[in-house]
Amino acid sequence: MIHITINGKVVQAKDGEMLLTVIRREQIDVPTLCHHEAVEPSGACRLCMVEITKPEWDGWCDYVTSCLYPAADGLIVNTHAPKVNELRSSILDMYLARHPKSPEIRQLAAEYGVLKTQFEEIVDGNNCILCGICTRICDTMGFHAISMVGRGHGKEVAPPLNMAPDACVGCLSCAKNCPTNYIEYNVSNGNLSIWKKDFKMAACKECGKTTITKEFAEYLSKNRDINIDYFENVTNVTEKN
Amino acid sequence: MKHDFNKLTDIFDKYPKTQESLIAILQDIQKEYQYLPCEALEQTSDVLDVPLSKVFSVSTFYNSFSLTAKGEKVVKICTGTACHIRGAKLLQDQLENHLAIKAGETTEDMKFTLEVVACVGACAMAPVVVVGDKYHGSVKVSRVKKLVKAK
Amino acid sequence: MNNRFIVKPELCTGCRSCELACSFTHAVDGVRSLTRITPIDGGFKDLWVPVTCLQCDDAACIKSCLVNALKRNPVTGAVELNHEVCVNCMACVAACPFGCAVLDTQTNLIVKCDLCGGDPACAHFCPTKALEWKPIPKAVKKTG
Amino acid sequence: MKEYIGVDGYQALAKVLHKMTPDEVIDEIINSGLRGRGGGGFSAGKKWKICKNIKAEKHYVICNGDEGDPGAFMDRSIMEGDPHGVLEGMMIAAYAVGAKEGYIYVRDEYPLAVTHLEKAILDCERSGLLGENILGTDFSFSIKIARGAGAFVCGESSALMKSVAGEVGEPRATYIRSVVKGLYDEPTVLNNVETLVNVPTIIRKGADWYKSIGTKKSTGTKVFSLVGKVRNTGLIEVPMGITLREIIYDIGGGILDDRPFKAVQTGGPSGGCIPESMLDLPVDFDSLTEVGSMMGSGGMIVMDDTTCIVDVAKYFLEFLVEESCGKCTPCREGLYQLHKLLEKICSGKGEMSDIEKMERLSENVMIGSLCGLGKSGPNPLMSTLKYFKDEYIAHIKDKKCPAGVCPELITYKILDNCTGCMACIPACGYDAIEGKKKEVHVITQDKCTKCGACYAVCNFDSILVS
Repeated sequence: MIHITINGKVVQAKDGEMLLTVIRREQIDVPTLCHHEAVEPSGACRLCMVEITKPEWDGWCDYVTSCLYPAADGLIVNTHAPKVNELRSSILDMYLARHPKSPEIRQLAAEYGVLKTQFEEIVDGNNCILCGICTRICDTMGFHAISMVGRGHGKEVAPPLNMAPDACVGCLSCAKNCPTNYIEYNVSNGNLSIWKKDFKMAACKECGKTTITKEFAEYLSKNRDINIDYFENVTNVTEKN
Repeated sequence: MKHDFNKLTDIFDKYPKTQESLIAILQDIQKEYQYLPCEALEQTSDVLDVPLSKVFSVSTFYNSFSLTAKGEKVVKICTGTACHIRGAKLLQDQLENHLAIKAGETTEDMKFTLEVVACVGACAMAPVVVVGDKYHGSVKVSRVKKLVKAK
Repeated sequence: MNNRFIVKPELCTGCRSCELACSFTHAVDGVRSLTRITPIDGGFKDLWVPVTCLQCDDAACIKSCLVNALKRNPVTGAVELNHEVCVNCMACVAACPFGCAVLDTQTNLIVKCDLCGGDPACAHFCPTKALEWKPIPKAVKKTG
Repeated sequence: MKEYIGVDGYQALAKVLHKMTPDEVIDEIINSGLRGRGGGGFSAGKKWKICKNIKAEKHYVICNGDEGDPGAFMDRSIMEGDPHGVLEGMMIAAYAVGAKEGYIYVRDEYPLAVTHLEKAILDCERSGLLGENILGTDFSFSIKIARGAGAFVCGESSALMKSVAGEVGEPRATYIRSVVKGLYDEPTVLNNVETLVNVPTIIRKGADWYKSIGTKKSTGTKVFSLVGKVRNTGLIEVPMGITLREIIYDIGGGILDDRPFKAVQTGGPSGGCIPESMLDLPVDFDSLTEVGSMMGSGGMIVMDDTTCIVDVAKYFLEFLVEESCGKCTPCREGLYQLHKLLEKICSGKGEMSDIEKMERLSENVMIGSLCGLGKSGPNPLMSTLKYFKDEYIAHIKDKKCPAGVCPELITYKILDNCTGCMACIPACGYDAIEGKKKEVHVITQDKCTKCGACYAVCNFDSILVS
């Protein structure tokens, strides 16, 4: 166990644990857009930046992404230093210029005092903020169906060759964890479509209720050694709500 | 477009079958076909056991790869700093006007593809235009038309 | 890990006290949560069975989770779901043959029984002792 | 190969393998004061020491030959001309840190460098200088070539390592340095071509000899590629501490056409522009950094009064927007917005508040970005804003481009001294020039795109840009 100071309060942390984990455990609100516990931190959105210093640094401080910075003994962290707040609003300003229509971005920007961007708005843009949560989750789950394509300002998330991806099983994890709800999908009448690919849902033999796609069920059954019958069997309990 | 994909096997055989070889293989494919055909990407993914999405990421990330077929001759205008201040923009303007295409495009007859590249490392001869494999240094406006004279 | 749910369907009246207890225990900010236990109608008149997660040894939910959000608590033996890690892919919901992992549509979180950290509230509130949380009787242990 | 051995090649390797321990090698390099020539200027020896002291299954040595800076080409010449020097440097580094495998990362745009290096590696393998038990010792080392595929960001260490591993060259946060956790998460020494090629010489002639060249804090020599509006362009190797004036006027022979000097740009897209008032600045790592530029890999681009400084800043920003990997927001969006603002100024629509806006945004991009590309990306803008603010103001307030570059702020006119030679008429691709032989020609302003083609072909200085 080591000790670090966050916003004036001394707290315990495990050596090497990421700062963000400690900060969140202390119930301090630090915004993030590219962070998800299921995947490795990437440090892309830069919103979780905090000011750090140490007594022996002679007043010098550094600005680091807390999601990737390992806690070290004696570290003094300020999660809302003036410079940090300015950085966050500046970054949110950039986001707002690129995605002026995204309600999620507008709300977060407003929290940091940015109601309208000072930059040139991109009118025909989309709401993908390129956080990479979707592609990283897809990789972690082992499908590797979608990835980042291109680079720089023109980067986008897409399936390979922009065609319906073979590897996708329609688990919807990419769409459900998208911070700006950008990824479109459609579920109706036992059919599901995402990334221009159509799926049939696995239905309960008795009640006909559907939960996941047939492809996903088959994948799990095959790779995870689960009886396929399990997926075609829904008892009354799931009928809630 | 139909391609002879037998050559792919020769390319694959040159390298160990790991992700480390991915970029080298793609470079060889690019050299062979002047671009990366879809089928080649799919085969690469299979042979190296690297997900197709990763292969696609890599082939769109790096400048030297192209997913669309290129013309017989690729005309590269160097826009390195030295070339820029010695008038690369003007050469680009002239070439675009002359070939009636924008940078990055290919002429309809598939003869020329016009590209701007970051730096070809021949800064002392700025401005530089590379036609095919041939480097042309200190290019003047008056020479532009000669450079892309159709054969 | 010595305690187990001991269920006696013949004593269950379907009063749903266990549901209420569960719901209030897992309430967030005073708002009742979806329950992780439900007495179900066994198909015959007046025969109810409280059904909750069995914390299976070879749990399909754990196997189905591709992001390791489901882990067994070594102390209580409960299969616990880490909501921070969960990506809502619904694999566990589909995989559980007993329907004991469910999606709470209000909060959009998947919920399942976590044994209340080792002392399940539902068992405390069962008025007829149809549901009890206690050490497994020796006789059962031997054969089972 | 024979030629290389003829000039004492591989003697340094023999010396370290037979007579020196790895620690002695490292001490010698630290003592020589050799600093990384790739731009950062970190002590090469200290880097090796950290790497050696990390316990790990494997150590790697990587030579960075991904010379991405537009306007610099010295690494190319070294790899093409002295491939064995690079290999020997790598071998010594490998011996010092205990690496068994090494990679040379070369731009694919340098096919000749690749061929020469391949040949050199093959020669070494044949003569037992690479492979198992080199020169009869228990030191084993092999080198592979990794061809870069055209991405400036791959000059960044963590991006380069990803690229070597066959992945997308996105940098990762470097709170854990690559000497600790680099290629395949193993400790890795990454040095630039020029740094490594200096190593054998240091070993052969000794640290003290090396230290006697250059300045106290920046020892040795540095190769620059002197290009731009200067009479003699090309590669120059100079001792550290030489002044910019000496380089440009004594070696470079002064400005092309004797025009007035305006600025010299060093450090590539991450560097800055240095004005005339600082021409007597000694060239070393620290003084360049102090004035808001940097040594970088050694590009040195000279500009005269016909170079528009706002246009240059715009040019670099455009390059960086293009080359940004797009992973982190400040770099991807911030540089894009800076470029937009510069475009706005160059097209005459700038407002004075834009300058302040750019300054603030630049600062945030510098602090906020993930890797060196974004952190230093606003440098060309910041340094030009610092030294050439007048020119920005001229663009914004007077709507004029003093250097006559920005198309939307200038007009082309044909003067009365036009001889009517008709050279400009075919040169104009937009039929904007009319005129008869031996009569003064006229530019139809509506059709003129201000491309400058007529100006370039006119032999009589009859075209006025204003």
